[in-house]
Amino acid sequence: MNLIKSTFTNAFKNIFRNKLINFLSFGIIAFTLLIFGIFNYLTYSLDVFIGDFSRNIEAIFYLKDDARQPEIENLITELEENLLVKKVTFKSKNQAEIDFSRRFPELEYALSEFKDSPSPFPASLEVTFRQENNIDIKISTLIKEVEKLSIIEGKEVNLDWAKQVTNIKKFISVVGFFLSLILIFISSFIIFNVIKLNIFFRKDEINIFRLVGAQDWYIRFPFIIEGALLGFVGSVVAGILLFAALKLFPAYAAFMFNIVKGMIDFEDIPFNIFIRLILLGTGIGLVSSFLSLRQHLKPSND
Amino acid sequence: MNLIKSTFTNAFKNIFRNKLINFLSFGIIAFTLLIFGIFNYLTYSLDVFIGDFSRNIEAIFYLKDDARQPEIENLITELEENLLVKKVTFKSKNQAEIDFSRRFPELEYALSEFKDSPSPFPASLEVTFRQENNIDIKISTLIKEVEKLSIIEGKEVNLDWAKQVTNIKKFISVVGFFLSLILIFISSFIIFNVIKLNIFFRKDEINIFRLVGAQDWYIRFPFIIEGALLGFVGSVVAGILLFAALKLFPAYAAFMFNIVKGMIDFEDIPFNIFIRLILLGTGIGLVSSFLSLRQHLKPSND
Amino acid sequence: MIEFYHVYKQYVKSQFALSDVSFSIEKGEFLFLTGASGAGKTTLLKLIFKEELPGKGQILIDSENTNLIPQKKLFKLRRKLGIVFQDFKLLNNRTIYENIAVPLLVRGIRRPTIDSSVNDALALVGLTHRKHYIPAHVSGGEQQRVAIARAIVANPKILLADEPTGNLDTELSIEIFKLFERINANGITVLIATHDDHLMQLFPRRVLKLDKGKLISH
Amino acid sequence: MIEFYHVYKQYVKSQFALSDVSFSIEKGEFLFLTGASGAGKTTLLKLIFKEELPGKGQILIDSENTNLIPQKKLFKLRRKLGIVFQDFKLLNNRTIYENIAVPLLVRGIRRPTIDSSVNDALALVGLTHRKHYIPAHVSGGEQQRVAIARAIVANPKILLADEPTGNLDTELSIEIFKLFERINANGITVLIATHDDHLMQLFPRRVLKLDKGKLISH
Ligand SMILES: Nc1ncnc2c1ncn2[C@@H]1O[C@H](COP(=O)(O)OP(=O)(O)OP(=O)(O)O)[C@@H](O)[C@H]1O
Ligand SMILES: Nc1ncnc2c1ncn2[C@@H]1O[C@H](COP(=O)(O)OP(=O)(O)OP(=O)(O)O)[C@@H](O)[C@H]1O
Ligand SMILES: [Mg+2]
Ligand SMILES: [Mg+2]
Repeated sequence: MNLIKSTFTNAFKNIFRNKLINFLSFGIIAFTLLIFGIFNYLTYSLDVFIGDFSRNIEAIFYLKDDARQPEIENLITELEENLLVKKVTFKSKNQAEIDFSRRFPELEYALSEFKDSPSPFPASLEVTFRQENNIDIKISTLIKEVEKLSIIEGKEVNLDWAKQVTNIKKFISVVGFFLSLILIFISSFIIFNVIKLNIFFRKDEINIFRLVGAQDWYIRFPFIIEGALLGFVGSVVAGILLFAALKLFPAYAAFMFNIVKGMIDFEDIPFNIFIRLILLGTGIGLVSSFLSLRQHLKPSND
Repeated sequence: MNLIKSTFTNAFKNIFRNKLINFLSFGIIAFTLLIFGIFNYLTYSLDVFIGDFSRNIEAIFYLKDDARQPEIENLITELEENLLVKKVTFKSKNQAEIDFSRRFPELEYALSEFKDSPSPFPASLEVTFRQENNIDIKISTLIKEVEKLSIIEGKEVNLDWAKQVTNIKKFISVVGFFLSLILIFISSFIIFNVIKLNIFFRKDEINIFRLVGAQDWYIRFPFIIEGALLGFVGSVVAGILLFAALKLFPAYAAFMFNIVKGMIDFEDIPFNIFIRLILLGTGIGLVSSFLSLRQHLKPSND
Repeated sequence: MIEFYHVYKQYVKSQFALSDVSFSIEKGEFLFLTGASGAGKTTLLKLIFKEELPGKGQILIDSENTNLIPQKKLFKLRRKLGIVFQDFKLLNNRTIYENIAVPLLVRGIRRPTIDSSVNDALALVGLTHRKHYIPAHVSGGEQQRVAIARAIVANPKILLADEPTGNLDTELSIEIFKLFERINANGITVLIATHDDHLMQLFPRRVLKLDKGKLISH
Repeated sequence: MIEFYHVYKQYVKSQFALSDVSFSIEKGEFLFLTGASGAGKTTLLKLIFKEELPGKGQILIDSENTNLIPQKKLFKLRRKLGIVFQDFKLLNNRTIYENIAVPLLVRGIRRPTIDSSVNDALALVGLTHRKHYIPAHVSGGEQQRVAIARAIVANPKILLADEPTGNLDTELSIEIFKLFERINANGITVLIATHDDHLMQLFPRRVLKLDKGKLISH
């Protein structure tokens, strides 16, 4: 009991005994984890951003001018009952014209020509699909079936584009994963070497401890604690810096260039990232000090 | 002469004598500079990307249907002679229709209505301005003047958008500068502390050198050389890694998701970045080891 | 208590630091180990506490063959021993008090017990007034006495001292030797490596004499 | 050559490591500095080579007041001296050869000259066969001899030796002292701090004796 207490005391004292190297390594770890956090956050926000785009796969079916109201209503009901479909909206010829001029205000001049004649735009059904995993093929089939109906004049589908977006999303998460891996590797490498340096630095001390009868774990324990603590404190500081950076930077930017304020809206920093940072930092600290010990704290005589 | 040679020899030998710490610090420096290089490159390519957009400020003047040919030609000549103007293009009513359907293929259905009647779109003059520094106001004035002419029905200008883009560009370069500053600061901090650690590590050695009659600069010199060399080698390695990353990553990405290949075209890595990296690395190494020495290698007795 | 059977030790090829050394020390003995500089005294001591391994031969400490002690159990051997190192081996980032407390700390002894033991040891070597100094801030002889205090503080079964009075004046050396005698009187085996012929004459005991790695008298 | 005028040294309040020490050593003298452990011998030597500064008083080396030497010129003073440190102060990441070469290297002497000087010094202390070892791999006495070789290798004007034979057997100690005598015969001033009464009797010279920081005979 007393031995364990003394070991802990020893571990903490050691950290302060080697202020310099620990301060340095702690700074490096915080820095690496901060970069990690920033990349992580960027990946996350790109993910959210792209998610917004890809959530809706839409198809627009243009109706023939001579399509009758019951036929149209029939189709709407049918589509609404389909499990793949999320929403169906009917757009009349007039609505289409209004929407068009709203969407392309530059073409006001072009449209002004037709002001008096009836709307040149066809009525349409806008169908939004539910997007779950890989039901794209079913949706494609459904779209083709609807298209063949006699009241449909043509269609417009953003399915290809949705696929592309999903791909980009996948690509970005792979890049993020890749980058995270590299950064984790670098963090581990640094902590591993810091512990190695620490062991090297305290070689004499360790040897003296052994010579006066210290058990192996009594010597190892402080290093493990130290590694974990370095990782932990480093990640907490990185988290705080990340938070500060994401909060302060947009404010600064908004102040300097208030036009682009909306562009860099970091409002929702997921709490998740902090937890991940801290777990990661502590874990890296533990594991790499453990490995470093195993490799470098070999007994002198064998 | 011989003293200088011996000093150099000593400096280089020292680097190998303290392999561990130098390897570690060198790795950290390379890493920091790599991150620096990546950010630098990203800022650069965003810059190029946005530059493409903002290069052309355009205005489109819609002509009244009853505008006569000589009047139009007069205006064109006048504009072409103006120093602010780069190019003037006349677009007939038919051309406008073709361009429209090309630009908005989704609206094919809408347009098909008018297939037989004459084109509903007005003829126009597309004017591209030269963009040099801050001549926006002059351009604005010119546009207002042209607008007042009797043959002009309306105008469409992307000047506001161009301003916005210029702002974004400015914003990004500020962000890049900001980030670079932080990274330079961190690199310096690390080298500063590595040298400090090194001095600390060799305190006894330095003291012994002093006691047997070494001059101050004989002791300081190896540290300066060492700092500069660390920075230099670190930046060279960072440069190589950056090059490899920018070359290999798109290849890897293209292999994995061949759709997005165009998106990440890193073809032209400016050689500039390498030179900047190396100068920066060596400079940081020199300056921070110099500062570290001044602060930490004080004579023991005063 | 300590038995050497045909022990050889070679650090580098074709040079024996110890060659064919055999002797045995009884429990409770007090004896000297002597020999010229480089004769192998420190090497012999290092073999006893297994900082070095013999090239050939067997070493028995407390009837236990040191060759057979696994790394994990080595601390048990070391806890039987109190060692004064020729180069002191003090911890420079700890006070003298803390240095002397280390052997007790690693044994998990409680603070109050540690405190009284360390203070006793400090008094025995006459360093109570230097308690809170770090080793770098005391004289060479004082450092040597710290090393001695650390060796005896944990009540070892065997005391090994390598040149324990090299930095002490004659008067203090005699006092330290008297201290070793008192410790020996409590049944502790004491083996002292020394060059000091004068002191050995004052304390006539059995002498192991090494010459170029060979035991020439025992 | 070495003059002390009412020199005081205090490391901590209310305790004088040296108090009112005055003496003078002529060029070419050979003398001893003695006193119990903690008497102030090492402190006195440190004041000579300005590793410590006196609290009060003046110290003249070669007629130069050390108090007035600026940091930038300190190396000139140090180059007049050859010093054997009580704790050797060897560089552990260099071989014995390299250790002995350091004082010559920092003076910018050419390689061939260095080589012959170092080899001569190695021969004088009997360590030619240990040339390529690192200090950690030789015995305590051998390390001490390396320290001695380094002190004499650059032909100093004054040789200061702090307990230079603490780790050497009597025979070798006498030899080292004879070496010091030969060096002294070349006109070099030699000041040796030692506890060894026996040796001082064998080499009867002037003795500076310290007691608790006070010079009680000179
Ligand atoms: N840096 C220091 N800080 C505080 N006290 C010191 C310092 N250095 C020495 N002392 C004290 O000053 C006194 C004289 O020390 P010094 O080393 O000069 O003694 P010495 O005569 O060389 O002794 P020894 O024979 O044991 O080497 C000692 O009591 C010592 O504890
Ligand atoms: N680690 C080592 N590697 C190589 N040779 C060594 C090593 N340690 C000691 N030696 C050599 O072995 C011989 C015996 O050394 P040891 O330290 O046992 O001598 P010693 O009797 O203690 O001498 P001293 O009285 O000078 O301390 C010496 O010649 C020394 O140079
Ligand atoms: Mg020895
Ligand atoms: Mg001393």
